Amino acid sequence: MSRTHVSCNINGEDVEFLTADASSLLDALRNELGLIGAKEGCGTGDCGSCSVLLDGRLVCSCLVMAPEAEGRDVVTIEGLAEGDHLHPLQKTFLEGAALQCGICTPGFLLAAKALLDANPNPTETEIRYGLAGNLCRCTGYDKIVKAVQEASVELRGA
Amino acid sequence: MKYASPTTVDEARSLLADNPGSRVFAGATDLVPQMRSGRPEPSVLVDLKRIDRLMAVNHHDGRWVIGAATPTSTLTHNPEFVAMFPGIAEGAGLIGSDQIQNRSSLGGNLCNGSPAADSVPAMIASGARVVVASADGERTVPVADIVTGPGQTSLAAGEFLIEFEIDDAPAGTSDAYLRVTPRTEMDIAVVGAAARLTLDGDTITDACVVLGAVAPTTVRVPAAEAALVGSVLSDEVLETVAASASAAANPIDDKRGTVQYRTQVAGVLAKRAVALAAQRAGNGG
Amino acid sequence: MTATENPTGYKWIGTRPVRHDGYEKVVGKARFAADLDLTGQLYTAYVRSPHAHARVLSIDTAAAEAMPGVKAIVTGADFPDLDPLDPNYDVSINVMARGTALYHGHAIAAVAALTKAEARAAAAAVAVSYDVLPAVLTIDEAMAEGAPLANEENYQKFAPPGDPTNISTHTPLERGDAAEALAGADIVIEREFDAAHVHQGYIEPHACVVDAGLDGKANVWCSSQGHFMIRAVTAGILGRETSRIKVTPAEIGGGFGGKTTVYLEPVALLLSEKSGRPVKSVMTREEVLRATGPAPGCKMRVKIGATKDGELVALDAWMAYSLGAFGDFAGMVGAMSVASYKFPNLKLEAWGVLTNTPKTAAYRAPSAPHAAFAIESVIDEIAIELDMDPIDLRLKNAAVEGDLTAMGMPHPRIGFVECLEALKASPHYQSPVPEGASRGVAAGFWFNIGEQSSATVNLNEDGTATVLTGSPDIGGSRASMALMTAEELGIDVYAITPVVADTEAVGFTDVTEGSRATFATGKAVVEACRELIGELKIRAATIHGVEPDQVEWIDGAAHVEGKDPLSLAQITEQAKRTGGPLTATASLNAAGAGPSFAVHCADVTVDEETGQVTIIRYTAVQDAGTAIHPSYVEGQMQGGSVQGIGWALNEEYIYNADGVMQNAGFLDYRIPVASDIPMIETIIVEVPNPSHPYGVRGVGETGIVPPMGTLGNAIRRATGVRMTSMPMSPPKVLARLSENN
Amino acid sequence: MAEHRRFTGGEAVLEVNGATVGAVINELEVRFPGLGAALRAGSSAGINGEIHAEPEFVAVNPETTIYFVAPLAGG
Repeated sequence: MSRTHVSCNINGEDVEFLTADASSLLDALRNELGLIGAKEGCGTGDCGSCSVLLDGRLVCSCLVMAPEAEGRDVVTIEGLAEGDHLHPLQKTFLEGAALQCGICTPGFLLAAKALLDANPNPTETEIRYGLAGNLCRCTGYDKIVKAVQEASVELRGA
Repeated sequence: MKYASPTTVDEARSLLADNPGSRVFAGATDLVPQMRSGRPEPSVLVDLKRIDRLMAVNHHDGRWVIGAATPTSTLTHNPEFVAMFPGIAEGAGLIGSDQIQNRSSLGGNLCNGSPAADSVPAMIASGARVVVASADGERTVPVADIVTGPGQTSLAAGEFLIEFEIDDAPAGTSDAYLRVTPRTEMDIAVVGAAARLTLDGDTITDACVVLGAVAPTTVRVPAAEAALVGSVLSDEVLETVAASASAAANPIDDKRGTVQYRTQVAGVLAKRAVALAAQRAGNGG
Repeated sequence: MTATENPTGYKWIGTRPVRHDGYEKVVGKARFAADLDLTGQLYTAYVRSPHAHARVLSIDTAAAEAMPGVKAIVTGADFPDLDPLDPNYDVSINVMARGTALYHGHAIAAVAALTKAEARAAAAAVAVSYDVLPAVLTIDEAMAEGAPLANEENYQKFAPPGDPTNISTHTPLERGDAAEALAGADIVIEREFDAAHVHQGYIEPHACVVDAGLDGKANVWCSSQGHFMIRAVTAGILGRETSRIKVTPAEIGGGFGGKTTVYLEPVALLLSEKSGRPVKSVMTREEVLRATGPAPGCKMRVKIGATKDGELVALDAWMAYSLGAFGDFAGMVGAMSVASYKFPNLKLEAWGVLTNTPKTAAYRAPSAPHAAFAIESVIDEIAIELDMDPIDLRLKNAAVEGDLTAMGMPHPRIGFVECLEALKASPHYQSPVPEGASRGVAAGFWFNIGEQSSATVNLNEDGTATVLTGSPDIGGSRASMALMTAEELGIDVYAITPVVADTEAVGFTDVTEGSRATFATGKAVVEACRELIGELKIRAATIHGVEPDQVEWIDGAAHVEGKDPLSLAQITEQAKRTGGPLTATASLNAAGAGPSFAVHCADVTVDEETGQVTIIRYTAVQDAGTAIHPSYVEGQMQGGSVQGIGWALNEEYIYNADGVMQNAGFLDYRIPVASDIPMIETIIVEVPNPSHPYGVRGVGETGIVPPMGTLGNAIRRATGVRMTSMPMSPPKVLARLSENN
Repeated sequence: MAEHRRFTGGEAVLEVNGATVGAVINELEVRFPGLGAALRAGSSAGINGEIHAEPEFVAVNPETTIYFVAPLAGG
């Protein structure tokens, strides 16, 4: 099995790891780096539970080959809060009961961050389409959309 | 399986030539699911995204040149491109979620060979060409000539796409792409239809109608185009477009739709795409 | 719309604190089953049947065993033979085929190896030869005269001994004289319905980590709706002593009924024993769809008669549920779920039918959505025929306390009428139907269940409390347990740590299902708290030198006339001096789960050229008894609604002629995405359940029952066509519209 | 349950004596061989509006109506 040495920046820290060439970035994050926040719901890019930011762009880490991360910046759910200071989205998800089982939550938070970074004041429709790559089976999306709306207000006000 | 990330077209060409069973990829959005479903792993996976030319988008001398591995979200966030080719942007913007759009490329969408590829019908309608890296140089071919059947392309072993070329839309020209899927997002076209029209006043002077997902490859609808050229758009013309499109459809029953549904809706979408393209063209293209 | 805040003057019940397990879930630290790793663990891959029905002639594992990294392989031959009457017999065969593959995807063998890739390669190298048998795929095929058997070992339940059959259960129910009442009715409407199999669609695939242990004591970490169930069934399948298996619950990433049974754990335990190493087993999404429980499909004929003024005089229904390759009670429960309307005359015939498709599992209010789709559709036709408001027609016939369900049992206090009235008065129903749209209404019912629960409440030295229960938290139940504890003890909700404890740290607790956790486990928590309060009074009496009956417990403190109140913390810090630690445990087998009714309303538009249905407004009304944490009650209503919407419009198992599922992934098994759905407005009705100290009725199940009828009725009113086949997907809608024209 | 009428010659409503549900089931077994085992193998009992999953020892009196129903699970 061919292996590659990868140097990249994850959540603000320079990181090196060895990965099988055939490994996905998701598997490398979870198995080589102990970052278990990204989840595998499907392995085919259809559920968004493994979402991370790769050079600031939202991607499904299950569809990224691990060696591709060489020299790139990766942000995972573990890097969303600043120390003890939760990101406004994390706060509004908690306060608005926007999670039930919580398996999809890391992916939704990163997708919502990417959405608000690009569009700080989205309409409900824009939020729904912006989050359409993330499946949630518990909430019916209602409270997730509202939590993103709340965070958008807070982020613009800050 | 080995991973390789060449930085030049020549380097990629050599890797492919030297490694039988190797394969190029851009966004891996089709590749990874295929590997997971049990298709044999390539010997070398050649990542094209570190080759600058394949990631560039340029507009000069009346022509757009779009790197074949460029993420579709780069195109759909380019206001100048979206204004000139709203239909191509619509197609490119329908390939999966934002997560997918940040990885998927026009080159990958085309070479995957799916008749349901969302970005392809509108590219064909706009006469897009593609520059192919071949063993001994480069050749330029119409996009319409790449896909020969489901999962099949006319590319020879070791060939890969470098960039797409699309000439600026003439005055009074616009396009549209519509598709039908059961869900609003995260779905594969059950039927897709692209139209590009050029208007002189109210009169249509040029037209191209292309259907997706209703035959082994995309299909042009010459009968619809003939009905459109020289006409002023009317309900009667649109009904001819719809009937022609339904007649041109040669679909299959599968998990995504039935023959009857696809045939019927091909007409509906062709009609709607033509009407939308006409409205856009009438607004100045 | 939110629940009325604290209508009964509670301090904590009805408030909306941040859930206790929330922080770890938003920072990515919560551990689900696939997030656990043990040193030296192996990974698994399964060999699964490529045929829907086949005799397994031979399994040759020699080549696979010789492959790199392979440490153990198990097949059906490694499992003990259970008595066919053993309650775990079917599930034992479902986790690993014995001689016959009963559906495409049925497990044939499993490999444990050092890496996932090595396990997969070895699984591919296991040579299996099959003799393909005729597969029975549909209800019609299974019930046809001379049909081949889907499972040669199936005998009809409760029937006198006979030959094996494709029928699992046959339930005829009758009251009054339906035929005569129908003959005398002013109008009679009859329709036939069908529905495809659908999956629960939880986002977390099944996963477990198992360490057999060198001392014969196995440790299992897994995600399930009940870790005591995992322990019992794993022990039962493998013929082990229950106490030699410890199961620790991981966070569960959705279940909805699909994680009330066992798939991986016994296999992983055998692999761990054989290899002497821990084994981690995680399903792929494709395996989840091919080999874990979907909900049954169905076929139904429903005939309802009514008088001119809208009295429903008779129901005559024939209902068949396709159960997959193993028998169960879905058909009987489907018949039992006919309970919303008075129907003085009733004739039901319900069947459970075997097919060579995956073993079905519970899915939120199991069996009820099918029946409600059919009955609520026909009732809507009657409303249209009589030109009656659909809510008024339902109000006229709605069951109330004392009215009989189809099974003949009278309803306890229920809130169906209150739900109908709440919808009628809602902003949604009071607003005009938007231009170009149409409005549908339908109702739903679920029994809810009680069952066994245990809870231990430990008071800590600092005056806080730890609440241990055995109920996996699938939708916010820890927050509910903390709220009930706070209300009882009178301390802050954040001074309480709710814990889902392992099988050795808390008393036996049944599966979290049937909307029972907040009801039954909550009842155990309340009982334990009340015992603690009794003890706290004794301690306060000791401290003050008075008799315990002179002590009153008010708002978190012991009050004795003429003395300063003693707070809970002041008592716990003196625990050593007054008799030792303060802790209480309660265990119970709860009866009296209050049934919950729901009524939904949707405004939809239909693209009559493409058959696409767009929901522009949706309201869900449901009786929660008492909403302990209204946000999570709303969440259950909204989540259930959207699952029902997916079921109604697009979700389905698509099989080819050989019984191979064609859409085994989240791309083509289309659960709703955010852009498919509008906001789900909620109205919580609170008709307290007299059998719970706070009046709780379970809320998890009922929300999935009304959406199918609601959308079918809205489509009918938009287009004039009655959709009778689920999913009501664009091709089917367009085909019906074309037939109609 | 309706299924059990196979054992009772079609009778759906029976008068039976017994102080507990278990005693009632024993009496039914005497009158209709096989029925008791079938009831114990998989039915719950509805008594006074409450469904009991394993009703063996639930007390009943001469006025009590027992509804034998399918075992309920849930999602």
